[in-house]
Amino acid sequence: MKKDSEEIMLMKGNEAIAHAAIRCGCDGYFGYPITPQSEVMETLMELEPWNTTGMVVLQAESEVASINMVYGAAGCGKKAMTSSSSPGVSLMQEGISYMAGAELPGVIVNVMRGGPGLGTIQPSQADYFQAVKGGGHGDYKMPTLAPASVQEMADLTVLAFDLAFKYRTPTMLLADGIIGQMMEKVVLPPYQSRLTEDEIRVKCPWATLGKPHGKKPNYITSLELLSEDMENLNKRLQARYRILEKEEVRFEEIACEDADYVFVAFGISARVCQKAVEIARSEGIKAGLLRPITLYPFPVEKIKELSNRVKGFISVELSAGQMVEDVRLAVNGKVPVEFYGRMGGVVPSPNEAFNALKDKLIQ
Amino acid sequence: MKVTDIVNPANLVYKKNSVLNDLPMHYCPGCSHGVVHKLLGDIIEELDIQEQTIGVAPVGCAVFAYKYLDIDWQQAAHGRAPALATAIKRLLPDRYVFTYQGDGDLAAIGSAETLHACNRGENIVIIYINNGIYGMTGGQMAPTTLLGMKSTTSPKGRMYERDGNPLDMPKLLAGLDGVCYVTRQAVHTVGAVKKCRRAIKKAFEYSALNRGTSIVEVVSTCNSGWKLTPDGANKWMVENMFSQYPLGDIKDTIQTEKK
Amino acid sequence: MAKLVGSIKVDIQKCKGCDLCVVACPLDVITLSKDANTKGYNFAHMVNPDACTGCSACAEVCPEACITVYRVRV
Amino acid sequence: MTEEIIIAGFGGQGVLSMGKILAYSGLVQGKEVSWIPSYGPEQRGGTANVTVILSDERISSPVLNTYDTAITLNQPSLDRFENLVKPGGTLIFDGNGLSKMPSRKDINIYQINATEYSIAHNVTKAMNMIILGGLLKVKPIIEVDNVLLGLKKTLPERHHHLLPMNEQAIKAGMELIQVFTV
Repeated sequence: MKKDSEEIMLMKGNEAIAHAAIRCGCDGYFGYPITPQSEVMETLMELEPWNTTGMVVLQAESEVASINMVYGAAGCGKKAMTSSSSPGVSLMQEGISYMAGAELPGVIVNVMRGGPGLGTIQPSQADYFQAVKGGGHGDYKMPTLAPASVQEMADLTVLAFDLAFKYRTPTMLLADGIIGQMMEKVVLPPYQSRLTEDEIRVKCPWATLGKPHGKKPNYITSLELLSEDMENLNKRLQARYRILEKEEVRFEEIACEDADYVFVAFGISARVCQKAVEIARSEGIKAGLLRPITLYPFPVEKIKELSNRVKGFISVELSAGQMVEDVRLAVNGKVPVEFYGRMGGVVPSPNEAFNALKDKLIQ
Repeated sequence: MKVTDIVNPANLVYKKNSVLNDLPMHYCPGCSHGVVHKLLGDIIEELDIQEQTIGVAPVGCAVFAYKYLDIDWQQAAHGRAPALATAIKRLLPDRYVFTYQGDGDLAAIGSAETLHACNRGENIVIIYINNGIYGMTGGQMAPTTLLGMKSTTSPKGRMYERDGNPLDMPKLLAGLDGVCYVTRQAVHTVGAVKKCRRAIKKAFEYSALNRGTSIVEVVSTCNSGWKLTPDGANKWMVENMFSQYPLGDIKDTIQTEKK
Repeated sequence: MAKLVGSIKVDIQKCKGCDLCVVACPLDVITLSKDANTKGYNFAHMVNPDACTGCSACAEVCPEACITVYRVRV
Repeated sequence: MTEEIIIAGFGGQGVLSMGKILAYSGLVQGKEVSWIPSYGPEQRGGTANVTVILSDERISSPVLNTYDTAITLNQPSLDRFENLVKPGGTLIFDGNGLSKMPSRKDINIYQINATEYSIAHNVTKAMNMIILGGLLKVKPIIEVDNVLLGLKKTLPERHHHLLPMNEQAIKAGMELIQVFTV
C-alpha cells in the first residue's frame, strides 16, 4: 500500500476526515448530504476506496438510514461511520441510543451548524448538550471529541475509532462548520489495513459474522424486557463510562502556567480564544486557554486544579452557553465563571472574546 | 401395530428442524409467526447455511425472533431492518442476510428504508408478515388494515376518507428494477405451508445470485388482535384478507428469464 | 395395496393448545386433551391413533413445532 | 512574518479559487496557511469572501477582526472591508462599477482594473489571476515561481494547458496595478 503518510497536504477539514477514515482501515461509510459537511462523502466518492482498501461507501436515503447502516455494520464488528450536520444528527439520535444500548462501536461526525430547526448553514457549537448529555433516550454517554484544526479532524477520526472499539460505544467527532470548511496543512495518518474476519472474531467475539459451527449464536440487541436485566446492562455501561472518565480525558493548555484568567473553549472558539490570549498578553493581562479535546469525558480534574490558582474562567462558545455549565460544575463556585457566546452561525472575533474577558472578569 | 412400534427413529417423517431451538416462543397460541420461524429454520437447515446466515429482527411481535433461530442476529430499531441488512450484506457479501418484519415495521415506519433498500437492489431477503394490524401494542390500525376492519384505533372500522386505503407494499416494490422476486404466501393450510416453504427457499437462493432483493410476504393472522380463535382467524383471513392481498407470485424476474 | 400407519408425538409442554393441528388433520386423529400442561394449555393428543397415516399435516401447520411424525408402510 | 488577507467579491469572480491558489503557494513556500471561505447557500452569484493567512508561525485564530490586506472586487465588499484594514495595511480594489471610491488616508490603497482589462483582452476566466499578480507586485509575500507551482496543484490536470495563460495574467496584473490617491 502507498506510503505517503509524511506528505504535507493542504485540504479542508471535511476532506481530512475522509482521508483519515480510509487510512485507519474504516470498513464502511454511510451518509446523507447536508451542508457544511458534504465534502466528507464527496471526497470518499472521489477517492473510490472500494478499489484500494475495499471500504464500502454508500449514500443512504436519509440520516435515519445512515445511522442504522452504521449499526448493522458495527454489529458485524466492522469499523463504520457516518457524518452529518446538526439537523441530520438530530435524526440520528434514535440510532445512536440503540448503538449505545447494544454496545456497538461506531463513529458519528457532526459538523455543526446553527439551529434550532433548519437554522443556518453557518458554523455553530450549539449541539454540545445533545452530544455530551445523551441526545437520545435512556442513560448513556458518548465519547465526544472536538477537533480544532484540520490536522485534528484527521487525527481525532482515528482516535474516535480506537475509543469506539475500546469501549464498545458510539463515539462522536463534534466539529463546527469552520473546522469542516477551512483548509490548513495536514499530515495524514499512516495506513492501517482493515481487519480480516479472523481478526474481527478475535477482537470482537460478539460480532455477527455468521455463527461458527458448534458455537452459540451472537445477538446484537438493546432490548431486555426484565427490568433487572436492563438495570444490569445499564450498570455495565455506567461502569465503562467511569473508566472512560478516568482514562481518556484529553485537553490542551496554552499559557495556563501563570494565568490569572482562563478561557475555556473548544473547536473554532478555542482558536479565536488563542488569539484573544495573545491580545491579552500584549496588554499585560495574564490570560490562558484551556481547550478540552474530549468534551465527554470533560476535563473536570484539570479545571478543579486550575480553579485553585486562577481568578476566573470565561467559556467562549458558539451557543447560548452550554459547555459553561460543565465548567461551573467543575469549578463548583470557587471562582467566577463567565460566558461569552454568539449564536445562529455568528463567530465571535478574537477582539470580542478579549473584550468579554475584560468586561466580565476583570472590570 | 402398536404406537410404540411406530414411534421409532427409523420411521421418522417429520421433526422440528435443528436451527429452530427448543426455547418456547412467546407468541400467542396459533400465531403464524411460529410457522414462518419454523420454515426459515427448515430452509437454513436444508441449504446448510446456518453459519452463513445473519437475521435482522424488527420491532413488533417478532422482536424476539433472535431468540428462536440458532443463527447470528441483529435486532433493529423500528422499521430500520433494511438499513441494517444493507450494511451487513455490503460488508459481508457472501453471507445470507434476511430481515423479518411485520406490516407496521415494513409498511409504516420503515417504508422509506424498505423502498430504498429495494430500489438499490440489495441482495437480501425480506420476510414480511402482514396481518393487517399492530399485534404487539394491542391491535391498533396498521397501513395494511382492511377497509371497514375494526382495530382499537379504528373502532368503527377503517375509513378511506380518514385513513386511506390498505397499503400493498409488495405490489409497489415489484415495480422497482432492484427487486427480482416478490411473492405473497400464507401458512393457514398444509398446502399453503408447503408453498410458502418453497417460496422462502427460492428467495434465499436468489439472494445468493446477486440479482436484487427478494420479498416474501406472508399474509398472516393475528387471532388475539382480531379477537377470534386461531382457526376462526384463518377462516376470516381466507374470506377477507385474500381478496385484498391475493396469494401468488407477483414478480419473478429470474424465472421469467428462464422461460 | 400397502397401507400407511402413522403416529405423532406431541411435546406437550411446548403445545399451546391452539387447535390448528386438530383442524388440519384430515382423519380426525387429534383432539385437545382435557388435561392441561404446566402452563395451563390443553395440549393436543391423539384421540384416534389407529386412523393416523403419518401424513404430517398437523406438524406442518403447528406454530410451535412441537409435533414429531412417524410413519410405517405395512 | 504573518500576512492576514481577505479577498471579497461576488460568487463567480474566482474569489475562493484565488484564495486557494494563494494558500497552495504559501504551502509550496513552506509557510503555515489557513483558508476559510464564507460559504453561502447560492452556488453562483452570491457574495463570497475568503480569509487567507500566511505565516511563519503556527496560526492561532483563522477568524480575524482586521486584516493586513483586503482585496475587494465590488462595491459592497469595498464598503465592508475598507474599514477592517489595519492602519498601515493595504487595500487593493477593482474599480469596475464603483460609485463610491475608497477614502481612508491611513492605509496604502491600490487600484487594479482587472475586470475591464480581462473583458478587453478576452481573458475573463483569468481575472482573479490578474488581481493576484497585482497583489504580488505590491506585496511580494510569495515568489511567483511558487505561485505557479501552487496554481498547478489546484488545477486539475486536464486544465494544465491553461497554465501559460494564467502566468500571462499574473504578469499583466503586475503591470496594471496602480497607486490610488485619496
